[in-house]
Amino acid sequence: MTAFLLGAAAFVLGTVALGLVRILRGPSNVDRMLAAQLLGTGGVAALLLLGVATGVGAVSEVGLLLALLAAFGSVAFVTGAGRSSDAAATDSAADTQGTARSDPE
Amino acid sequence: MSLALDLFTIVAVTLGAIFFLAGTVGLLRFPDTLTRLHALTKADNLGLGLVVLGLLPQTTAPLGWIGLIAVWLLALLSGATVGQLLAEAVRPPEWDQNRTPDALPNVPPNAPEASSHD
Amino acid sequence: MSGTTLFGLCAATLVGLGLYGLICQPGALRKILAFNLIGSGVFLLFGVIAQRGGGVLALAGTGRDGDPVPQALVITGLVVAFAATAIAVTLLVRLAETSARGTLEGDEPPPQAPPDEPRP
Amino acid sequence: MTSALLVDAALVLLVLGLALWITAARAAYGAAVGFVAYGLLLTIVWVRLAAVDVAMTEAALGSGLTGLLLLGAAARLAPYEAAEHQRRPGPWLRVLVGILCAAIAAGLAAVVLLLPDPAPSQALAVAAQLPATGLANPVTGVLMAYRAIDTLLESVVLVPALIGVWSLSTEMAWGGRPGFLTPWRSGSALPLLARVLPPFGILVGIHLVWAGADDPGGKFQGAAVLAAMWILVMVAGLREPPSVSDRLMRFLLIIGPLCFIGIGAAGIRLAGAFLAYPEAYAKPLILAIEVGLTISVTAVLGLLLAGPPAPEPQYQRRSRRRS
Repeated sequence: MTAFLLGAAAFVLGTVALGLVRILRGPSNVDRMLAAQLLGTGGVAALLLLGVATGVGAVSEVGLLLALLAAFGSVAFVTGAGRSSDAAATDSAADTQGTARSDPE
Repeated sequence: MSLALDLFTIVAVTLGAIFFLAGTVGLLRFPDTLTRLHALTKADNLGLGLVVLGLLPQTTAPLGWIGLIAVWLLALLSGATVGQLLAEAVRPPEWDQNRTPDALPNVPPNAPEASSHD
Repeated sequence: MSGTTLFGLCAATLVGLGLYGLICQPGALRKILAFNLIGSGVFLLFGVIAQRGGGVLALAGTGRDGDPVPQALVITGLVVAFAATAIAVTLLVRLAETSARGTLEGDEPPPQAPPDEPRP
Repeated sequence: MTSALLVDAALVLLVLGLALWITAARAAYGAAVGFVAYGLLLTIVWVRLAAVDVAMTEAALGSGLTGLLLLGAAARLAPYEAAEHQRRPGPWLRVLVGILCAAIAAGLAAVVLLLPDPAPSQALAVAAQLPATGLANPVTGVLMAYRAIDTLLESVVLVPALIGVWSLSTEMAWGGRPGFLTPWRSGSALPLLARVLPPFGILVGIHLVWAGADDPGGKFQGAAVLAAMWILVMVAGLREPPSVSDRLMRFLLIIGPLCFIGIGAAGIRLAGAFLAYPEAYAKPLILAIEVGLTISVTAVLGLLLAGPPAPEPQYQRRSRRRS
């Protein structure tokens, strides 16, 4: 059972890691935030799996903290976006890959 | 009995992992930001939910159960809110054109209004 | 190779990466980010040492492992690092507001001297 | 244990990849988003290193609050960013710096690989002394007894840090309310979250402080969660940040260090040394300090994020016009 749970944790981590390609590609910062959010949920799942697999108590409390503050990144994101609208909508022209494709929005 | 519970764990955790995979594929393959947001919520709600469900038989104390379920409920709450917030952030500006700050209470039907602002 | 050693090597790489960013990135906010990378690398080194030091506890048969002294130091360090980051960020935002610059390099005068603060 | 090693390797690759992104990304905003994810991964790393107390601190401070701080700053600084790219050092200089940094990393890696094998440890000494404090969580024991002077200095240094942030206001704005946390839009889901989440968050925060005596947790973790909830309420516009000249708030800022110093000084008479606890009362005294510190650290963390006092916060003007 332990091996299965550890394997599942590695699988979930690897999967959401693939999602981090979105952080690289963008094109908009909202997409990057989405990838970070997915990593957040996947990280909580991997953490719970790891905690049960290795028998470390109190891991569910760490997961609880992460879930409690999971929305904070996005809250900061949208409040920051409201402050300077150009930062949130699209990247500055400096972004290499963002300029190549046109923005979907 | 223990075998059945283990089997239940394996099935539920595997299903949850598949939902994480689906969410990632959607995040990578869907064409625009709003559809990607939709993919994300599947991983948030079902992926984590199934993993939590699968882990329940492996934790003994009722306190552990409460903790695990609380994690999932909190993730549901923040996932739903984050979906709304990010969707508002990508809303095209032309949707907002006929809205002045003074007319803010008249929001489109897809945005729940928290008008009781004290 | 054990997982602990792997994390130790990761910490060493983080310090190197952060140092590179601190020197080569021109933007001051990027320097703050890079400095936080260095900090997390150093904290991880402490964590690796704490994990190794917990070996004696496993021999003695107590439940928790990990040397609590480095762990307590890291907790103190994290809080102080957060406070330092907050000061640095506030200083930087203030600098940008008054001089319209996001860097610390002050060779030429700012393009124009904006008013000190918008009047209410 | 190979599957455990697999998890560790995946974690390390992820952490390094994100660190690379934070260093190399073109726009600071993208780098700050990466930093939020990075803090979350470090939390898992700390759990793998059997440091659950640190993992909790990292989850609350490193990922939650630092992310808020950096994303806010990146948004404020974005207009000034375009000019910075011309200031990058030339390619040769970058290669040189890269080689030197790689050398430093390699040196540290060598140190890690050559660590002495029966690792030096104070864990047994702590375990032997821990019963005298009446606590069961060794990390809390170290923070409150073994290295109490460290913790005292840390809690004291947070107050000058806040004064430093406040002193960056303009003369006209002094005495006003902090101005960093301007709410975004009123018609969003944010006020709902700020009404539903804080009751749970406050429960979890107080639980962490209370349970920190015996289980993982403690005042810093609890205070970070409480501060996060306070900030959420302020960002959503449900409550204004307190004015910096508010007497009650200033008192709350220093009550923790005052409590700590007072009990520490009493230790000179009662137990023979500064910060020594008389053994019979060790646990209640430590608990009193923890409660005081929780209040002060919560206030300091929240106000550090709220920033220096501003002349008149934008949202005040906005909400006044609306009402």
